[in-house]
Amino acid sequence: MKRSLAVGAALAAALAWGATRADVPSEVPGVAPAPPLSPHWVFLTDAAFFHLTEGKIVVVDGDQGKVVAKLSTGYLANSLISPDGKRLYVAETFWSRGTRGERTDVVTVYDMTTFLPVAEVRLPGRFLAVTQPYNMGLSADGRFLFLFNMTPATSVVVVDIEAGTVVGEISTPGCALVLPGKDKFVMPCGDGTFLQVTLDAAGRETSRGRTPKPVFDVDADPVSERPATTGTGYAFTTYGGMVHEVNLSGGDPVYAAPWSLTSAEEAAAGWRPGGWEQVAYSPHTNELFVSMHQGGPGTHELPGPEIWVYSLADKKKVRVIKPVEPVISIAVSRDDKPIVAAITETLALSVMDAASGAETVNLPGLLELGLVLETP
Amino acid sequence: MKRSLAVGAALAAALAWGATRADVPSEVPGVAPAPPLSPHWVFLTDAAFFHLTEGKIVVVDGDQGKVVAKLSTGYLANSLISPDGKRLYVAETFWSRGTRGERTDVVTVYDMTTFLPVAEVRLPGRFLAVTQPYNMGLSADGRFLFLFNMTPATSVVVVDIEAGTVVGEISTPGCALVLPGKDKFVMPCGDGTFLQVTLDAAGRETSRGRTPKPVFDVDADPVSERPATTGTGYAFTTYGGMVHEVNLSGGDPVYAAPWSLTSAEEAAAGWRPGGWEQVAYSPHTNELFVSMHQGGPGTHELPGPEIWVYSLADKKKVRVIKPVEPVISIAVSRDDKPIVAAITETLALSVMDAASGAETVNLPGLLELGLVLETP
Amino acid sequence: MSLIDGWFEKSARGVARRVSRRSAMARLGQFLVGAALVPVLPIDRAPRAETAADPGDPTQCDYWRYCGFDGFLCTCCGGSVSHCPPGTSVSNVTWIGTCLNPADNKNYIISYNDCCGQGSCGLCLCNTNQGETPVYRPQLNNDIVWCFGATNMSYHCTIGAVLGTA
Amino acid sequence: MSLIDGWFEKSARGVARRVSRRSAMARLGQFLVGAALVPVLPIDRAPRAETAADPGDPTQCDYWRYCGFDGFLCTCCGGSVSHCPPGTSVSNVTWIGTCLNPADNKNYIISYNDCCGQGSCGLCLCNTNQGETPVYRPQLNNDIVWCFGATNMSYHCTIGAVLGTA
Repeated sequence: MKRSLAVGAALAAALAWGATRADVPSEVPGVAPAPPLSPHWVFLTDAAFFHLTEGKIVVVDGDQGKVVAKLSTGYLANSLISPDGKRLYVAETFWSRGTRGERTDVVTVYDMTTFLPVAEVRLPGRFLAVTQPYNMGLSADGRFLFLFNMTPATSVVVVDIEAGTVVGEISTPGCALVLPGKDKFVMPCGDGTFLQVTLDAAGRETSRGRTPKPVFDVDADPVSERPATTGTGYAFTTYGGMVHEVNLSGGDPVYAAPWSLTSAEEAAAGWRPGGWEQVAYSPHTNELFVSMHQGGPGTHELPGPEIWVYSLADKKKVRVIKPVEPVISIAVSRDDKPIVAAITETLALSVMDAASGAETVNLPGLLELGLVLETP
Repeated sequence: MKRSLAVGAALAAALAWGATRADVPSEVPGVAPAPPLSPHWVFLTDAAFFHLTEGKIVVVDGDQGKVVAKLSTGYLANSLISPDGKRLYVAETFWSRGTRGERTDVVTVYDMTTFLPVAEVRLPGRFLAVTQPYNMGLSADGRFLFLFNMTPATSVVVVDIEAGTVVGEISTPGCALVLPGKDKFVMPCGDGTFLQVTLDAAGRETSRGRTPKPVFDVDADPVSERPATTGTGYAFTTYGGMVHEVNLSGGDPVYAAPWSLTSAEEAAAGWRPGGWEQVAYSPHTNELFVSMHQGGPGTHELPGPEIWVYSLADKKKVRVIKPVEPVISIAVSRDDKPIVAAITETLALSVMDAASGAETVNLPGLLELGLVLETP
Repeated sequence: MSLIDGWFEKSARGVARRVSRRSAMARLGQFLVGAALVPVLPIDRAPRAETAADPGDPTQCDYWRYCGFDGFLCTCCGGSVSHCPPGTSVSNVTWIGTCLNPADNKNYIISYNDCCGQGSCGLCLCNTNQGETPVYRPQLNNDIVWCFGATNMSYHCTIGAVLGTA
Repeated sequence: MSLIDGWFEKSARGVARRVSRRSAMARLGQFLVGAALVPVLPIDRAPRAETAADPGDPTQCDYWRYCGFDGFLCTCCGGSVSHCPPGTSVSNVTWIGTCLNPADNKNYIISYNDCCGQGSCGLCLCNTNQGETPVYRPQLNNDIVWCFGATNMSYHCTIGAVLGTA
């Protein structure tokens, strides 16, 4: 250590002399602040299938095509951005010795101006599965975080993220995932019904109910577990190509009659939705974007060579986007100049103009198993 | 859970009926025991440069070309096999939250019959660098584990691995790595001298000394920090192609006069050692194996398209092995039918007959940054 | 029983397809049956050898027992077709499939047990999605880490043990 | 002083070479100087923009300041050439190099600070070994994780800030 101090002093002397004739000014190394959140930022959650205990969240500026930050996560993390854009919530799992030892489940709260963790809430458990968005949800006011759990008994953990406390764990036998609405959440169940759980202002269950009969036929044509979040609730695609919309904007949830993504001819040609996050919604245009491919039963995760765009008002296809290569997951920004962000089958991030479909950014090599896309 | 139990019972009934006519007998799933340790097993430590917190030790049967087991490790792990072949010692570092939080440094003791951890010793610290073998050493009797540490002040941590306790930390300013001998260890130092530290039966320092003058010229031709372990001590290669042998079999270390790996013609043609573990030793044939390439200053880590084999008794080249592709690291088994195991520049494991040089096994795709090879 | 019939019917999947490493649809998972209930049956505890009755290469994804497989083949990772690699722990909460043995043209019930407690093996990824259902019907979902019965939930690889004929 | 002269001489490395991803010689590391002693000098705190005085693309390994670089370029990871990405911490125990600026043909002293506290960035690996010495001479060794001055020792990427002319 003595040596390094001596060196430092000598260096400072050398620099003081050198600085007088420098063309490039001296710089003080530091840490860059995060740029202000843009509606065109894309958050990619990479489960890193070959190193599951060191996952990543890659934040990309979808306009500039540049990495904003890369955050390491624990095992099979989920993340959500707070409604005010000031916080990033990451649910993650660690073991005290990497892949063994004591298990710890937490929600880590990041400050979006520094991307540093500022708080942590310990969880009683969380669902461990290939990362998908509806493992975790946030109440509309941003106060409660809901985390699906499976042990394999199923439940929802309610966290008061403002207070930093776990409110409780709500048993939800036979039902999975968590889709928040106003003062409640709903969950699809194994028999095709939906469970709804209503909460009070403290996040505690006040009542629950199941739809009196199945909303969809779980054997013939199940809904995908990764719907789009629409202006009023959720739009689920089915394996076969129907859309089930759930309206959670009022009191009791309203389950609309399903409509078809395909004409009889298109269906006969095998067109159906596929991929991971296969459907996304643009609030600005009230359009639904669906990753479509031609295939049969069991192809519900095949990447889509086309993205079909529907007017949600008319339930009609309005245009087709042809991405540069088939897409696994898609997300659409919520602003008035929407972009489509897609993870392609080669795990590149492709950003397209939502209106024209023209690709504006293509970033290969970012991801190992980047399955989940979010925009603020 | 009720459902699964009901299913299980029904299934058992179905199976009891089915089993009466089965051609393939039923099996009870379980965990395989490890096969008995072979001198041709190869232990590869993979630092996983793109996911440093989840490294791996890959154990391969060098005869069959099959994976025996893959063990996950913490950050930049080192490993050693106990002299009796019954234990594997892994020095590793964890943080409580993956890449952040509280740091814990440990030696984990694995039972080689199960590859399960059976004990752990907490360390006061350890050296974090691209994995290399002489970060850690074991006394000849297998009782003391020595771990180099840098904070950046340098020291050696002594662990009584049988008792599971840290004996102490020995300050070693200006010197690095740890090369155990009988009742002592030596370390190369930044001025070209060697430090020797003598220990008592309890692993405590009793005396120390430095060679009165430099053993090698640290500016003109430094020794690589990854020598071969020979029958009597260590054989270091230098960047330029000399060999420095250190004999630790007697009382005080003996530093032999260096000899050259290359003739004047070979040196003029640029032949010199390179790679990571660039030199290995066969006790059975008393031969030194060196990864050689043609290059100039700064190429000391270039993979070797040839492996030159030397008689250590005569200090003469006796043959040349031409691996299927240039090699980064080599190890030679200690038995009487020696194999050469090599990590190639494409990160394949290549196993060759040490006498003929013929490749017997080639396993691509095993490694991400597999730098360190060991044989029992 | 109708539930079981439904499963078995759904899980008769024909030929498994091999998935490239770069496939983003790489999956974990299995689903559940109480394997602990089975040991009343006659059991072969010896390691499997290829026989006329059990043809094929268990280190390849097209081996007949892997018709409903999802994950890394333990046979590439130090395990056997019925035993987890040393250093791991076997989950007894498993997913099962029904696979046709080409040697005797019979359907066998295969238990796909996850081996857990180490990070991903990373070798011999093998994956099918025929008959998979969303996570709200977990018995047929293969995205879930089915390590519930193991010492911990860190997924390493998956085996395919014969439970009996279907 | 002779030690410093020796360093600077050794670290005048000419053109950096780019290393492919698959290169097993992928390296971390830096070496040490007390960067905290430097701020007596006139400082530009604005983000760097390409100028006639500072030519080239800092997201490429052949940018002039990276003549002695080893690791992932922070400019690909959300940082700048002189600032670590958000979410990391900068180590002030660093390695330095002397690089020739082609615009003014002067040698500049470059501070290579590791950015730490996240896992490997994994993008834009850039590496040279000219002048590297073994770890027993750590000032010139680039295998060491030089995060000693950061909040923790988990390596993410490396910056290259101008300290002044040599």
